[in-house]
Amino acid sequence: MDQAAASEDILLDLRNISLSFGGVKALIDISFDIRRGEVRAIIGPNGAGKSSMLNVINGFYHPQEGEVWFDGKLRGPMKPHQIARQGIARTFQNIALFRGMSTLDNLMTGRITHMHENMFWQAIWKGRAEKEELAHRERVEHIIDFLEIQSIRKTPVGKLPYGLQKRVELGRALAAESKLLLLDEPMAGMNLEEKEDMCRFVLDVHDQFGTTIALIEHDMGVVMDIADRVVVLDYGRKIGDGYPDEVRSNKDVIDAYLGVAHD
Amino acid sequence: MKLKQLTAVTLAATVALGGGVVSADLTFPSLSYRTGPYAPNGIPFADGYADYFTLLNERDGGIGGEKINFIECETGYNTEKGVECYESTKGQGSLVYQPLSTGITYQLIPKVTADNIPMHSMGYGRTSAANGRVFSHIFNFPGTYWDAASIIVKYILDEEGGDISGKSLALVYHNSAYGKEPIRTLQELSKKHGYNLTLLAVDHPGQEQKSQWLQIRRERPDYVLMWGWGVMNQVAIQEAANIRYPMDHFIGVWWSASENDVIPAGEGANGYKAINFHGVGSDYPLYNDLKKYVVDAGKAAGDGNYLGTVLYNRGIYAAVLASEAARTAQEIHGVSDITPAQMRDGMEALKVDQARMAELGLPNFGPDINVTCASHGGPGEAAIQQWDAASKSWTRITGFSGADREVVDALIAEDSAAYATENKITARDC
Amino acid sequence: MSPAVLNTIEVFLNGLMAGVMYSLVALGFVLIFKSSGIFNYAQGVMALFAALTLVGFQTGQIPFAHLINVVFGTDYHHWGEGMNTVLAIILTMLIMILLAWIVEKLVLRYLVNQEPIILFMATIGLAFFLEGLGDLMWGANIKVLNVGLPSGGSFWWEDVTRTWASEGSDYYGMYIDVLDVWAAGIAVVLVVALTAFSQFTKTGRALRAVADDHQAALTVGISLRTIWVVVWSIAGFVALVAGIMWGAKSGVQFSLSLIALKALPVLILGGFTSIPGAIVGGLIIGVGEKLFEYSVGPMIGGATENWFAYVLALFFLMFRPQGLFGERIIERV
Amino acid sequence: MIYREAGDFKTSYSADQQTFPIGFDRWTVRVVVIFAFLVVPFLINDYWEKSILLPFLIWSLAALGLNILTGYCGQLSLGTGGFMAVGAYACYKLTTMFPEVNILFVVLLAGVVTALVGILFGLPSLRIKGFYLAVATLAAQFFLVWLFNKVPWFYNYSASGQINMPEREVLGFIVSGANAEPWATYLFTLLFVLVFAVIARNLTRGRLGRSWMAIRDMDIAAEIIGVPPLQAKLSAFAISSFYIGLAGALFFGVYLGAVEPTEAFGIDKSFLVLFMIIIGGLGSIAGSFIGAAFMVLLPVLFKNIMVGDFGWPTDTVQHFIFMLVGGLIMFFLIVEPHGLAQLWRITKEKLRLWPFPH
Repeated sequence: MDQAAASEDILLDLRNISLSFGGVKALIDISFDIRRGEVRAIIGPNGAGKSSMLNVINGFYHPQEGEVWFDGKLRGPMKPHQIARQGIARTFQNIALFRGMSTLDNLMTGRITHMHENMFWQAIWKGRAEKEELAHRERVEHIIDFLEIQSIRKTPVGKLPYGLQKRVELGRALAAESKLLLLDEPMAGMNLEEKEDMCRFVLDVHDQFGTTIALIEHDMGVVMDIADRVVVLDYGRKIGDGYPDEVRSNKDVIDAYLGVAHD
Repeated sequence: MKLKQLTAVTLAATVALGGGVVSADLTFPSLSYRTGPYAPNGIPFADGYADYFTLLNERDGGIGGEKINFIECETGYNTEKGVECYESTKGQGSLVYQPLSTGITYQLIPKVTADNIPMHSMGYGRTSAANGRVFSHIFNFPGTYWDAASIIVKYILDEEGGDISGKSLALVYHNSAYGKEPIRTLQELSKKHGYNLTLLAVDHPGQEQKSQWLQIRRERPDYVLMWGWGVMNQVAIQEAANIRYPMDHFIGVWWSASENDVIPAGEGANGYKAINFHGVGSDYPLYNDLKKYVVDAGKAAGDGNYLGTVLYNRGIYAAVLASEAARTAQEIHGVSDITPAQMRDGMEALKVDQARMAELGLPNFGPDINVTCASHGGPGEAAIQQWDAASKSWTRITGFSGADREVVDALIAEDSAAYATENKITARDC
Repeated sequence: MSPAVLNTIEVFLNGLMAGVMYSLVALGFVLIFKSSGIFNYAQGVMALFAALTLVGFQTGQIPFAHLINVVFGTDYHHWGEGMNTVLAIILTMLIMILLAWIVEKLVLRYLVNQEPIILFMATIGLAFFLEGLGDLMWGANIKVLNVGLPSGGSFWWEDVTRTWASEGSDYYGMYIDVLDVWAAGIAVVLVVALTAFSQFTKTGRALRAVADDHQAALTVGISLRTIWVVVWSIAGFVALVAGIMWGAKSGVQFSLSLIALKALPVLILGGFTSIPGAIVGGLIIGVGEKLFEYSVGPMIGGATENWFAYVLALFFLMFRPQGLFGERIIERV
Repeated sequence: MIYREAGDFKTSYSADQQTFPIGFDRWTVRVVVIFAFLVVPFLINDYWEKSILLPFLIWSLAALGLNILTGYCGQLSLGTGGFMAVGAYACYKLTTMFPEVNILFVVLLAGVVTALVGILFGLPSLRIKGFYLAVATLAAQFFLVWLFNKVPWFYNYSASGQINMPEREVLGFIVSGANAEPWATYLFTLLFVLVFAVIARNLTRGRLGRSWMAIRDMDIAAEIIGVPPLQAKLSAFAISSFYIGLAGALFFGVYLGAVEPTEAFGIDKSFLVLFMIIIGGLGSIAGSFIGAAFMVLLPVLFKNIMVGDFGWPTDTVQHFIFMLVGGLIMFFLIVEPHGLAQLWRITKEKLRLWPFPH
């Protein structure tokens, strides 16, 4: 593959990322890329650095070394909210919904990067702000339909059961209509039925909107089913990268999962 | 729920409006503060003010044959509550207001003028209100803060044999409009007499004054003056005692002059001086009547403990002056049931000399009062009193004497002129 | 040493002493916050209430005398000559325990697991209630509080320090208030006692367990309610001590409740959950505000202490947002 | 069964988004507003104006302001008194410097000045959180009051250090000073309160409001999904201070006419407004009004009943009021920790189903 074609094709390219907290090294010299339109899974045992990896991607952590190329450009020092505006949305391992707000408002907050009317027009409301609000409401209602959460539209999310909260959180990330969607264990703590639902949503999102997705997941079955490519982390290092079949047969990966002692 | 709210609001409405009936009696409102941080000072004053009117009703059947309708309203020394009190009582034909707090006074100055009701801010409030040409409805006899500052300086002059140039004075003051009052007068006087003035502000409420008193201890000013209020007084006197400042060189204004201020410091407060514009103790014939008709008859406002204390006496004095003004108004207008406007005329023509004070059972209790259209500040006279910790009593150590009119009057003219321009008031001719 | 240096040392020392007085108030806040996450707005009023009750017992006042007299037209004020100070302190303490028990019984138990701001608001209600009750019970006049502690400048210290001044300078010794020294001593005893209590008694250990983790403490069979009563009782005791020390300076009156304001910057600086924080915070605030008032104050008109305390706390917080001794805030997602 | 929503269908998103989705509520509010504008002015006297309506309206405005900052954006502030002082002094300085400028604009400008000061003291919020943030606002509180007391320029070098509001007119009607008619000051204040209550509602229901609430509920997540924390927090500080500045200007200019910073804008005022929004309901426009009514009007009501009707001694009554208000605060918190507005909402929900609760 020549360089130009690669950059056309590659949405996110991480080059030699190293991250440490004080003396603890969380990520060591990790490089991988995410192609446009693919579902990329990041797997690994607990404490492997998966969530840290996502935090680096959306800019919550700043790696001490390495480069992040997004959409063909090298990322400079940026705040997380600026990165969100570039088109990265995510969900969180421990649900991070805005508990005091309704489902609808949570989803509308997800669209915040697309809303621009200034304070003055918002104060007046009638006219531009209302028009903008209604336009975005339309988009959000699509997502509500899509996720089948019409009945809880006005319920404060703090009162919802866990599975629904996860779904609302997915909705909030979807509402951003981002180029890259980061899902941090979207199916953790769910029963089989809920997992199947969630899988279907993730695949539907991918099919319908063509969104590029990077997800962390523990359930290997799920990962192997829905991921196009898989990257495997262990103790902050990359130990495997490739198509699901390749990774499945990778010796290091098997060792990591079966708990072979490091030497 | 809605119904409940509705009833509540209607109830408030009826209650509030119910008070609007004008009675035939002479109505004297008392905007007292028996609660809140300054309650210890508010209670004796309110008791004295109430008891004297009770006495007039019980002994004389009111003033000039008219019964007195005395209404008390609790302000807690809070301006908003004071406004509420004023508005809820003014409809009842209230003759004169004694708002007692600086904040309420300032708020009411334009208001009472518009409503044509006189206000007597006795020894507090806006000093330049002494200029009756500009402040037609505000009275602050018998003396103002600026008078007080000047009289204290004169007293110091006397003590020092007439020359205080090169001496140093320190003013410990409550960091508020009230506390800042004497500064300008003291500065003017320092130009005249050549003393050095150190200003020491104490922030509200004033429970911590280490810095100020350490500075006094370092600099050893010859005299310390105090414009304090509330807990600041007790702490200041305690600290002065702690650093062993000579208490007889420590002189407070009349709001730092009560038993409340000195008793917590115990022995240490012995010799502390303060300026005051009325008599101390209960050694006056009037108190026999008060005991007989009011206290022993179980009609006292308080439990009778405060008789003869400084602030109780101040309440009595305020009531005496108010009732004398009402009497004067009755004479001027020839009616017994006077209106607030007539009361104002009475106050403006008020003359209380020593003979009259003796008649009232309060010989030599206060200075001669002589209010005119131009001067609402009365004589501007006061005396110095001193605390004796052993007998727990105040003694007056000087006679009533006046302020340096030249300095004070110039300042009053200047400040009232500024007020008049700012508020587009044309001065009356007097 | 030149008088200027000695003066600065004097200001510094007195700042420390003032700081101890602030810490005494702040301690009560910390105790309650640590064990229940409640910012107890009523702490200042509790100090007032305790001091009022103490003086009431000492002088033999009849509680609610004014109310009784108004309702029944009687004239009662005192039931006797009053009582011994130690007995009065013990009785006051019993009243404070009773208060803690009532507060738990009637208010706190219904608000378990509420957000901090709600609990904060509940203590505001309590503060209002106690303000009214205190005045109604004991009257609003100033009361002299004397538990026999000495006060006034120390002659001994003046004499000692006078010799420090360089020859020929007009220096008359350093000032320190004996009462403040006592307060410092009492504060030390109090902190040692509290530490010993929490380290070596069963209740104390339970208290620490609750402070660490409510849920976990509950699962090992610690009764939250008992703990709350104990904590509020201790806080009541600390309030009593603070009330005695401050009341000795100014007499017992309504303004005593305002000492809580002086504790606020101390709390914020020291961290709401740390007893050493309350002490160190108090000392820093005390010294800082006194030195600022001494050095910069005269240039800008004085009376700077109230706001400078907060500016000082703010300055420290910019570097340590969780307070000097607060638990480190770890941000994670 | 007048109060119901059955049959009240929404056919558009804009209808679904309106402030009062239930028809009955909508009509009640309309009637109340019309009553407030067209009927009340003819009924009120000085007492109603100065003791009930003006304090209620002005404190509501201040509570609205603090609610934006604390209730919606989750930033605790104890500087309300200080910011009100900024509004009051800005109003005084502006109107004495430019007497020809209409008081309406002076009050608005006073709000703008306060907003700028608010931003300044809001800057530490980017680093300090929770109860600790109170320190910045407390510093503002004490410093501002001290400043207005110390620097003579602020009170035009008057001997007393008090500031007095000169007489000002709107459309030929006097709205400040002692000669203002009760209805004029009332309408002037009501206009401000109503307009800015509507604006507050608009701001809180749109993008800005959601970014505030996102910061309040989970600031890190909010930043990661694209809410700029600097902008959100500082805009909350600015708008909140603007409201509080307006309230301060009206408090001084229209309501009291003369103030002294130590007493009128002390720390107790900061606490008072905080109490209002907690007892009324954090993050609720209606709660600001209910809270202000609770803290300002209830004591007056109690006083009128106990002193006026029962004739009890004023001091005892005051003590009882303290105990009653304190007791009621605790009682309502136990019944409904999320404030009176929430209690009201729940009551309405029950009312909707009445008389068939199941």
